[in-house]
Amino acid sequence: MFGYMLRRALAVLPVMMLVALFVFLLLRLSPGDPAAIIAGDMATPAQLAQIRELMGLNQPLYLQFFIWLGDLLRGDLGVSLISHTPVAQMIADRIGPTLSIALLTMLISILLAIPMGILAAWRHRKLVDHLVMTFSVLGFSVPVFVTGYVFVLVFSLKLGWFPVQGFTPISAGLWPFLKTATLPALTLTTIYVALTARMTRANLLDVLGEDYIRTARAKGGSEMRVLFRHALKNAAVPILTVIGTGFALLIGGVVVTETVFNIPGIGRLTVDAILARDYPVIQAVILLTSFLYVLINLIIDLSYSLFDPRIRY
Amino acid sequence: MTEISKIGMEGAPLGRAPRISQLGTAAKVALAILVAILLLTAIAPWIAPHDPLLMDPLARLKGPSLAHPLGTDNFGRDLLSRIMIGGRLSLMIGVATACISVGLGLVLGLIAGFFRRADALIMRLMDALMAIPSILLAIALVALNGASVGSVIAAITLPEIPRVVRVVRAVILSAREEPYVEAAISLGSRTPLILFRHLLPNTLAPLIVQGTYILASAILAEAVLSFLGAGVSTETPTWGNIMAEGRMFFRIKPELILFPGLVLSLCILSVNLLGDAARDMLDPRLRKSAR
Amino acid sequence: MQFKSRSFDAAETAVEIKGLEIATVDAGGAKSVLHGIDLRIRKGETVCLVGESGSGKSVTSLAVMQLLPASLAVAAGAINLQGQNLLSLGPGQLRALRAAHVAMIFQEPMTALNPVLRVGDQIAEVLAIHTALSPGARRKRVLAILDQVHLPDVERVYRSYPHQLSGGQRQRIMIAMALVLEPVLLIADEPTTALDVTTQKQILTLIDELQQKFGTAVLFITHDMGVVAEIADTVHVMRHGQMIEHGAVRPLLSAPRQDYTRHLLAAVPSLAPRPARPPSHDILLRVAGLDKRYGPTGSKLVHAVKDVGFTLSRGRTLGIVGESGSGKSTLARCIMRLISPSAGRIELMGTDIAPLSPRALRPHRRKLQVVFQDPMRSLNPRWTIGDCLVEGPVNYGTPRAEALKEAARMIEIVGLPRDALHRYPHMFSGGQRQRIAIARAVMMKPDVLIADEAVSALDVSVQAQVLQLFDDLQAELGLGILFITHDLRVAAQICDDVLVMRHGEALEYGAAGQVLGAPEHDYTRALIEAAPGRGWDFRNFRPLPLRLQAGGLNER
Amino acid sequence: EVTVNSVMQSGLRILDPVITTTFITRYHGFMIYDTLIAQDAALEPRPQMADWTVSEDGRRYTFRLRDGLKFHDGAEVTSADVVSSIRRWGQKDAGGQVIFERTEALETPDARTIVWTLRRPMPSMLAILSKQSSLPLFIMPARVAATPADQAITDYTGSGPFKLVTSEFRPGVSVTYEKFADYQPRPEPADGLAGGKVVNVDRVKWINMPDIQTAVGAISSGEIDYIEQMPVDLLPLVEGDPNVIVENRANSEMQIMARMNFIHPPFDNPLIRQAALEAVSQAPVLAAIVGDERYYRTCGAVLGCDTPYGSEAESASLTEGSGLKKAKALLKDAGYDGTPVVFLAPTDNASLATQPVTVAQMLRNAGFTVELQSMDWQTLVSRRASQAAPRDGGWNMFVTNWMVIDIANPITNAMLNGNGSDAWFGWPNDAVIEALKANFTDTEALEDRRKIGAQIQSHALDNVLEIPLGQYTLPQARRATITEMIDAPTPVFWNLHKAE
Ligand SMILES: Nc1ncnc2c1ncn2[C@@H]1O[C@H](COP(=O)(O)OP(=O)(O)OP(=O)(O)O)[C@@H](O)[C@H]1O
Ligand SMILES: Nc1ncnc2c1ncn2[C@@H]1O[C@H](COP(=O)(O)OP(=O)(O)OP(=O)(O)O)[C@@H](O)[C@H]1O
Ligand SMILES: [Mg+2]
Ligand SMILES: [Mg+2]
Ligand code: NI
Repeated sequence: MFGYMLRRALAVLPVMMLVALFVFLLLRLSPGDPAAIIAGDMATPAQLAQIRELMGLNQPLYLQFFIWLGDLLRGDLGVSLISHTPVAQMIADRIGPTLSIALLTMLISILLAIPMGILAAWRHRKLVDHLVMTFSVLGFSVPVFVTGYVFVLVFSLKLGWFPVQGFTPISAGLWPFLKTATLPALTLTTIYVALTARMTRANLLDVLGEDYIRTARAKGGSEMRVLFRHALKNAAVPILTVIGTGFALLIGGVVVTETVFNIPGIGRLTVDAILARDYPVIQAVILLTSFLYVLINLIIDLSYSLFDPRIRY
Repeated sequence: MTEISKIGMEGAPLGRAPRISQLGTAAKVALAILVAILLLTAIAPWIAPHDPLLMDPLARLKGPSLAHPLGTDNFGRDLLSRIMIGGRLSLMIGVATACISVGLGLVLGLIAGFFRRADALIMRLMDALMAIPSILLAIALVALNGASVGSVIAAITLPEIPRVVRVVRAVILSAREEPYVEAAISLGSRTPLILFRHLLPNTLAPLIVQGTYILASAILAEAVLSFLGAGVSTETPTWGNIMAEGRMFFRIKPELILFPGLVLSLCILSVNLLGDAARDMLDPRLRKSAR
Repeated sequence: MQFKSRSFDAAETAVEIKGLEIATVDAGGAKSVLHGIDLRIRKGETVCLVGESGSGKSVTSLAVMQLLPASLAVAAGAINLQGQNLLSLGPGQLRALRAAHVAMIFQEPMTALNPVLRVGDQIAEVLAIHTALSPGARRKRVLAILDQVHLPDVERVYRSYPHQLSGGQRQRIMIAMALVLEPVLLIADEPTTALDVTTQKQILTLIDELQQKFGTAVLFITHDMGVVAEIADTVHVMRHGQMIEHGAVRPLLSAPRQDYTRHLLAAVPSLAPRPARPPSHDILLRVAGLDKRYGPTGSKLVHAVKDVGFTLSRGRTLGIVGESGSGKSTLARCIMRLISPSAGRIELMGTDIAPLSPRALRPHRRKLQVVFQDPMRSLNPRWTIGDCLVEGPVNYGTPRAEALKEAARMIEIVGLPRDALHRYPHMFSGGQRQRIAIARAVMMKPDVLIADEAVSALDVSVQAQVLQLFDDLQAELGLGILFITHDLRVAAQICDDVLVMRHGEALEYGAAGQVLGAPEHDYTRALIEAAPGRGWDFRNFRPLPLRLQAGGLNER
Repeated sequence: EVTVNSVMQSGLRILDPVITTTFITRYHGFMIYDTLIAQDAALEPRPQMADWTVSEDGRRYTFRLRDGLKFHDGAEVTSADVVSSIRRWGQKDAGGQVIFERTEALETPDARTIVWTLRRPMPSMLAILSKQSSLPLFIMPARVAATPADQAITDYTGSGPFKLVTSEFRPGVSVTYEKFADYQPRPEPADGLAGGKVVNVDRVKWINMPDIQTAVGAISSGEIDYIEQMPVDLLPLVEGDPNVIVENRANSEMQIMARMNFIHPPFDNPLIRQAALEAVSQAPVLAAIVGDERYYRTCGAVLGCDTPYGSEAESASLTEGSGLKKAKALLKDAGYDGTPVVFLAPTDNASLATQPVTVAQMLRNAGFTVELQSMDWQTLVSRRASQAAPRDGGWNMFVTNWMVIDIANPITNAMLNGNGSDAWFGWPNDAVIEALKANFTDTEALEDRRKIGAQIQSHALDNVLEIPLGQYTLPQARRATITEMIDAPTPVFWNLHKAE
């Protein structure tokens, strides 16, 4: 088990290296440079060139890459080209909102989606099933920002239940946090629930067709017992997998909800940084989100054995 | 005897071409909607009431009228015409993304699934690609290449490829263990024949499902990119940028978001439903257990 | 042959099925699956239900459990369990009845046990549902029943997951689970088909023993006539959803009234080895010192085949028998060069093909063809039969049109209509598909044909036809056949020579009459002794003359 | 504790007001720094940290710091700090550079006095030192001002009425200021950016909202107090709301203008530039970006309308949209061969997204081939710096907005540089305009300056140094609880009160 964990953890390294290289190349080969935004509207070409020189943007690419990589390995993420704030600090400031909303979303989604999926699979081809499936497909078909706007209009402006925008960290208390985090999380939940409920249903349907479910029924257990004790645990691995890979989707969605609800999170930070060509920030954030993704999936991989004793490492 | 050339191309395993009559009601309705949308967008240039680019800023954000059945947008352009024409590009982006990512993913997946040596390399690359949040990758790519249709398609396509590769690889890995593949080897069939005629057709059903899913999510992704300011120019209307541009007016003139949103949702809904139905029809196992 | 001959006339009825009709409830209109079944089982009685595949045996048993799949529904009839009509009970009442009064053992013990729960807990669950025992008491009861089904080290078994147990052990768990509440009726749907003969024997004995102890009525579904002869009190024969004949076991086996029953019994191969055929000296295949280790998966290295050697001559059949996992398929795949052997020579008509590269191998491939166990999976479901048949010849340069002409001839030889060429595999029955697979192999005009469990998936009547086909083809084409099977009856019927494998080793190798008639090795002997119903000559509806009772003659 | 929550036009990212011309950084400068002298509501120079005297010959300016001026770290403000600040600013600011060209000496006879001697009199000296746009002259501690002018400062010790709360600075997201208790306001009442900067709130928080709709929702719900730039299209959302007041700030008008690339075809040909100018009409451009006539007007003056030197001469085709025929004729005369006009269009900048689209349409109507290339604003700003041919990553045309007060003076109007590749993007080589500007600098009388202004207008339009596309204002919105806000082009947060 330990050996396997170690091997899996080590396998993360080449992937992260590739991500790093990829992101670096992607950015440095792109037009547009941060010197322009620093210089502002009235700068002359000569001033631009001077700023570029100062920022080290005129060095050969590979040199820039290795300098960055070296710094990275020493734990130095660099300094924003625009605001001169250390990138590590920027990320530390802004990871909280994103992570707490992402986790809240995952929580709500799992609490909603799994029962929904179970219900749909159990009442296969009945009304509930059709309702769940319709909802799932709908969840996919509406752009996140539209959902966000509608939620704001209804729950904040019309009903006044939640603030329109902003974010209060959980350290300021659970209730204030929930007041600001609920709407963004609910907005994201629509996609995530759609994905997870569908997957739960599909896998549960597979499992419900298995012989051991017939055995469980033959024992005279109630339907609840059959569904939860026998079926769900067997369907858990693929469902978990979807929850893990769905994390990438979540990050994508977070970028949009952060914009709509004005949440100072990582997603917005990245978009701003991309639009401003703030290379150190973009590189660090994408590397970080990729790392989170890999990490979450690693944890999920390792947790498989909790659900399925046949998987042993 | 022309069967051999036909099989594997038509994607109808077990020899039965899927028939419309086999579809469920929901899928039939979906098909009808999709065909209607396709038809309308196909002939849009001829039947659209106005030039979708023709501006009249002095008559902007007007409500529905006889001349402009859905009203006008913030440039005074006819919303109905824009939605009709916009469908062409949105669908084009969707279809192109689906085709390219499925095509490339198929090739890479086949290679990874069949040739052990290439497998590790390809899969590590794909893992890396998967790990980068796709929307961020897409924004970066669009910023990189400029906001042209081509770069939007590339940006949406790239993150989808690893998903396809994984599906194809998994199918190939399990299919190559099938006795009929061993039988083919015993019959002296060469690798290309086995790869393309025995293994490839197995990937069809999952790819159709994956393809429809990609198609739908590409249309959505395009909308989100426009929302974040990295979409195609307003000169080439798409459902996505019509909505993204209209979002400023969400509370003033919600039609700007609602109508394109409705068509988009209907379209995605239909594609998804059809994808599910196609899977049910193509996968004999699912057909039996009546998903 | 010792049949059961207890009388149940006085015994109380455990369950009675009357006029049971079951139909599909598809949108496309109802199709009747069972047409009026009558069946009565009395306490302590073992009723065997036999019949060809698809005749409705499983559906009948599921109806009694009231666990019919959603697409099937009872159209008429009654199922009375101790006076209660099951069909009129509500879901709650039915649940209370299951396990407590009727219990079931399913065919495949791996899939019938929940893979993610400990087996002890799975048994204890039955007690939790139906009794008010405390967890401690439940545990004690479970350990007791595990002991009763003769499982070793019950504490460990209690804590194990299904995949940590062998097939036989898992089936014992199923039996323990079914019997823990001492039900009135035990239904067993092909409980031993997945097990090898020795394990099967143990399970059958166990069921019998427990039945004696608890007085349970047993409904036993099987297609193995040997098993029927071994355990049945009463036999019911089904066909096309109807009960066509029933009666006490001995009269039914010795004097079947219905043609169909007669036909079914006649198809059961005899355990007596076939008469020896004249030897041939045209050696097609010579295998020597063949060794196969499966690469390091994890840290374990599987030594699947150890130093095996034999020769196969033109026109003769070499049987390879052995329990599951003994390396038979691995051996076949090495010879086919679907995998590379770790060591050894494989001389195919004088050339050693073991070290050849795939490219160098190609010209030799057509001399060597294979027919696999599962005919559905060995035919590409997306190809027409015509395409399947011509694939090989076209690969070797035969013009397509010519190959098709040959295919048309071949398809008739294997007893299928010509238009079969234009159809797809799923449009055929299992037996027909296997004929197609054979035709495909024969199309290549091979010298050696390997049949890996080629008839195990077929029911006896179909199996008999296919075996006949092998025989005919061999006579006509002079094939050397390497016939892999775990079924001694089949081996006896078709093989000239037999090689017995165990744990990858060749234990015994010699003429069939020699190996099966006078086995030298204890293992071979145990194998033969475990074959059920070996004292009965089904074909001739009479006990086997003592002389021919396999494994018995020389000693007795 | 009273906090004013404001949504400003963009997120604050750069904290050095000398290194960038970005609006938001300039606003930030006015929060934490005081200025040497300042503009009142009429944009006239007034004493702020210092008052001044000018010698008879107009060559020597003596500034005297008033009492009690302190930096946020408690240190006294001395003449040395002022001189350092002036020198750093003077390297970057276009006006400052002009002054330094004429500077004979800049001296500090004592800790409170600065004497600035010029070689020649410079009539616009005080106007440049007091201006609030582009780069205002902020006074920093000498140690901070010692930072090289092209390197960003990292010490944010200021001299103004507010202190930066460094720990709460989130670049691009939010920035918080708190009242600087030791700040000594001037005794007289506030007037424009001059006068007593009395702070009546404890904290001011600027919040950046990437989606302006969110801001409008938030001001309705009372979550924020102030929106600097209220999109006119969204006015209906707050118009009936007595709690939200929408108003124009004085002198906050913007000018939209299109700029062409003088070094590549087709716009290297003056006839074709003129054709473009004739082809364009301001009304649609303005309608598309602003929508509500109350907030825009046509204006053909390169120096802006209602400014001291602005003239609308020769711009009828722009304001009336009557030049289409002439445009076609000019194109024909010029022998335009259909060379595509590469028009850069930003997609992520709301205030600049619509103009290229409308202008492109009008150019096409006149017979131009236009290739509208969409990109994000960053790509645009770096791309417009490229002198390469349009198809090799260069460009032909783009649109941008200026504050009218920034372009009202020909000396500071970047479009009026005619010194070739040193000029602003577009790189016109125009000796005439340079001469006119030199003339302007040396002229003092308003009447004469007006005349030169008119000459500049006519030359600029003849040579099409830019195409003015009209003027508009974005109103500000505040909760009714915010009172006594100073009406100035730069939004400032002293003087105002917030009712609970
Ligand atoms: N779920 C179902 N839906 C519709 N028809 C079914 C279903 N299950 C079984 N049948 C049909 O009922 C008939 C009897 O099937 P059953 O499984 O009882 O056969 P069996 O005698 O058990 O065969 P085998 O020996 O292969 O197990 C078959 O014709 C089959 O096609
Ligand atoms: N690809 C493989 N990798 C590792 N071990 C394998 C592989 N294939 C088979 N084995 C192992 O080799 C041994 C022999 O397997 P093989 O399939 O040859 O048995 P068999 O006699 O054909 O059994 P059965 O009667 O069940 O078909 C078994 O222990 C099996 O687990
Ligand atoms: Mg059955
Ligand atoms: Mg085998
Ligand atoms: Ni044909």
